[in-house]
Amino acid sequence: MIALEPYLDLIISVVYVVGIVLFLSLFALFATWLERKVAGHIQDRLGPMETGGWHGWLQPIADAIKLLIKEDIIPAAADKKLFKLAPYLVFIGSLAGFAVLPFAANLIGSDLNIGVYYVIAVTSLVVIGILMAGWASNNKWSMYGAMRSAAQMISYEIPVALSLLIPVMMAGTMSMVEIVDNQAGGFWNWYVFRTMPFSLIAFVIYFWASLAEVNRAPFDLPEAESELVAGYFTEYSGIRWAMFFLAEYGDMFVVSAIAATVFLGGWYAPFPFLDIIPGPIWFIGKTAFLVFVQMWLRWTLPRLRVDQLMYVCWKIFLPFSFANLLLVGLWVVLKG
Amino acid sequence: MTNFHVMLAVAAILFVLGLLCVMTRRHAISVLMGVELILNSAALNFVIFSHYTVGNLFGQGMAVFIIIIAAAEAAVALAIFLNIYRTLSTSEIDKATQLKG
Amino acid sequence: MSETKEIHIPLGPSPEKWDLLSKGIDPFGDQMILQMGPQHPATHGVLRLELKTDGEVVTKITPYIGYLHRCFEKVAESVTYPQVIPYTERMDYLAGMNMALSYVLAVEKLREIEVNDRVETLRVLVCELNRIASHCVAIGTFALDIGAWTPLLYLFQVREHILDLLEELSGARMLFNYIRIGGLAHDIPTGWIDKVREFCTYMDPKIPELNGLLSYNKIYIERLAHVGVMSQDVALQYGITGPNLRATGFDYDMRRDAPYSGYEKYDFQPQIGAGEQGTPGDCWDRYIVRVREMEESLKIIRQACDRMPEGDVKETIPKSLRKMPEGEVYVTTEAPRGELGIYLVSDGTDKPYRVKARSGAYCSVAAVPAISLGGLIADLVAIVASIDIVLGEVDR
Amino acid sequence: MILHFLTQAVFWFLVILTVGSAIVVVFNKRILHSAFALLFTLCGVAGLYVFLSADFLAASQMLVYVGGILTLIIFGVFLTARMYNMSIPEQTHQRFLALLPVLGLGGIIFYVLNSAEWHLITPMVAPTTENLGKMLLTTYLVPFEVASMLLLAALIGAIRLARPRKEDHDD
Repeated sequence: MIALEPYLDLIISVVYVVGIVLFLSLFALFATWLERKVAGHIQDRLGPMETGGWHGWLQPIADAIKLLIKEDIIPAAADKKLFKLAPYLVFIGSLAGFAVLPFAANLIGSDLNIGVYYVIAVTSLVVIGILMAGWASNNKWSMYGAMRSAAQMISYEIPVALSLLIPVMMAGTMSMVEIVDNQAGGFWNWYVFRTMPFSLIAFVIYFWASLAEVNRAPFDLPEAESELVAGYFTEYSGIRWAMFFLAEYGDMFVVSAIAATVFLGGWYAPFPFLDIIPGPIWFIGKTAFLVFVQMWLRWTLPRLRVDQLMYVCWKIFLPFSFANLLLVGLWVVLKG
Repeated sequence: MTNFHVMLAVAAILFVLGLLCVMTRRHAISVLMGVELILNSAALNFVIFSHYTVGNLFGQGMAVFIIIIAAAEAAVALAIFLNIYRTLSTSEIDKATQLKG
Repeated sequence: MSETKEIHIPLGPSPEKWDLLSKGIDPFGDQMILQMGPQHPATHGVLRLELKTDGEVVTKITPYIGYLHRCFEKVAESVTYPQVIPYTERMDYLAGMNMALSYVLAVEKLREIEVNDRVETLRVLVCELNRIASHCVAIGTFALDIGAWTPLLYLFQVREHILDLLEELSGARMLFNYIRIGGLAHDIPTGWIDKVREFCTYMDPKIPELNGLLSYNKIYIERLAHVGVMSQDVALQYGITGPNLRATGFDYDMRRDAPYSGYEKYDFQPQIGAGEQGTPGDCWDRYIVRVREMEESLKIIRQACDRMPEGDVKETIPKSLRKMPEGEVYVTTEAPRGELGIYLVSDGTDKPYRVKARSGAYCSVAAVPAISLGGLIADLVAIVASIDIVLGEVDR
Repeated sequence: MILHFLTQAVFWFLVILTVGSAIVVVFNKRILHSAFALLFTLCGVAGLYVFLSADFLAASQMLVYVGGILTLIIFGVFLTARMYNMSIPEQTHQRFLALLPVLGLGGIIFYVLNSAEWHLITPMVAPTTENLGKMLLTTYLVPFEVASMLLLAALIGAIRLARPRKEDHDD
């Protein structure tokens, strides 16, 4: 009998990685269905109803198959190497965020002691991937989309990071698991409700700024259909387009999951007696709710203009974030 | 050969390549990229030595400063290149022979 | 007249640069030629705008039209007078009734036919219904271009009701061929007026709903106020008519000022833009004028339902149109996208010698460069949406 | 054993990635390809930092270099060339002349590297963030503050420099 002991870690990691990729794909599939359903019901219609019987639940599978067998078109004048590479880069940037999401106390890819910082850092890959996609497409609309996207993501990274620093300061650690553990024991211990109103402001700023960072409405300028056709992925089709799509929904999940982790108590139930329900369910439930809010906003609000977008970031979010950070710092110093 | 040697070699190669880039390329931004390579190699060296020979965090602190300086340097350099391009409509450093725009 | 306010153009070049820009001189260098259309989601069909952009700032715009040109005017010369009607409806396919009305009135004026009161009332009724349907599309696609998807679907529900009504009446949903020379194709079905009344009750709460959902949305106002300001001078120079002209604060409506088809019998108020949220004549004004016009149309529809006189709708349809009097006539009506003028020359045969259509949307397209220079691409999208063009009417 | 093997495989992968992409950076004729190759060099160096148990530094490298500097560089390329020009080509010069000192210097470095006697210790692997933070805010507080002032000055200077001149743009 071979001793399994030395390989156990390895096996667990491999299983986890495979699990995460599967989860991401399944979540993206579910999210496309949910998005259509949410859009449909907000717009007083039903959304997909035919494929697969009950409320068209097979529709995402049909879409996935369609995308997989669709012709992969590469424009003749595109920079082929970069054109092919870009979707994977974006996808990796989005997937890497999943490594530190704590689904439960012991269900986490890697409890890095720089967890929050790591997530902010790997998002950078997405920016480069988008710039690459936009430039390699050799399409002016794609280029516009990429430039807008890069400018937007870099700008909004600052308020996002500053708002995330507030729970980090309160917890005194950047490890996701420890941050969540500090919020145990009921919703009044969640960071969003502690140090009112600073952390609530931080949560709101984080949520809005992260909407901009993952290019969701009302900040979806990079892919603004009516202005830039489809932004940086105008020229993509088939499986490569699906990669961008997966990345987008993955990003939606990641930013919502981080909000759930650092502000909304992660895997803990709002009331201690509800802790009999397993942690991952709470975690995914909270995240799914925030994802739903993102969809809700998308189908309700018009889109901002590019200068208004920058105005909101630099003149509203940023000063508030800084003031917020300072006050919470003071609070932490005075209290402990 | 240990990882230590390999990493030192990587740092050295990065430095040499960066130097070559600075010396041979004409486009101002290529030169900047060469400088980034050199800075990276220096930071890597600091971290390697402090990790393997001293065991303290001095090298990492130094690397943090290098990253800060690189950021400042890139911002200013690009602003200058942009200005050069605007006034002289060239981005090749050899052609930017005058200080007055 | 309303007072003028200071116009703020965000990020645009300074006013002195505008002169240079309008002459096509490039004061910055590094400009990019960008083809917006004919296949672009925001050009409402197949309009092509050749843009010169400096970053995101649009510095030069050249509209190219003709991608939907179907030779309406030439075709009209080779078919008989009644056969032209379906072609007119294909101009502005969103408001077929209004298109046909203009042509039919022209022929009637040439032939000196006086239609009876019932025909006139029914024509007003269907035209106003069609106007609401057309404005629904205009506002819906406008919102869509600003990034708000949802209002489009709500407005299409309203439009669906109207199309159902008109389908019951004429058998077709968009290209009706219902208004005929000297009358109508047939009388209304039994109970149709009650259905129209039902529609009015259904429609009443829809406009406040739309205002709550879209009109006074902060982002929407921010996007549209002060954007694409069309001054009255510009509007008059370019021959802008219809809602776009009224949005500048110029109080002019064919239905009131030069009534046709018995519009003088109805009580309604042409809506003008007042710069409520920004400058008079900006995109938001053009939007809100259309919303309020739908309310006014609803008023007219109610009055038409109430006063619906008895009569034979085919009473005055001429037996033969083989011999037309020689001469020329020009008739204009207030179509949803501005004045539709039909200029008709007859040489006495059964076919028109010349038909010329003067459409509102054509003039609106021409004015796009004048009002959007120096704005951003996103503003240009808003402006193109706000002037509400239908390429079928532009190109004919 | 297998874990060690895998770790070494990842290590060598990072080494090859770093060096290989750095070669592309230097020798590729298209400047944007160089810029995108720099991405992999930077990522590779970040990976090597992880092997040196400098996790905070690795994340900083990703954040500042990839998210900040590289994006700036790519924007710089777009802004100093017509951005719709696909192949922003570039001539190199003095290649052989430059090779001489470069190879000489490289030779010296490698000679020293090979011949020197290194007094190595067994490296400790521990989270560094907390200690690094304490270090930066106690021992190196003054340099740290100076660095932040430098950043601020660079920021303002860059904005001042990159702004269109008065005679270009008067609003």
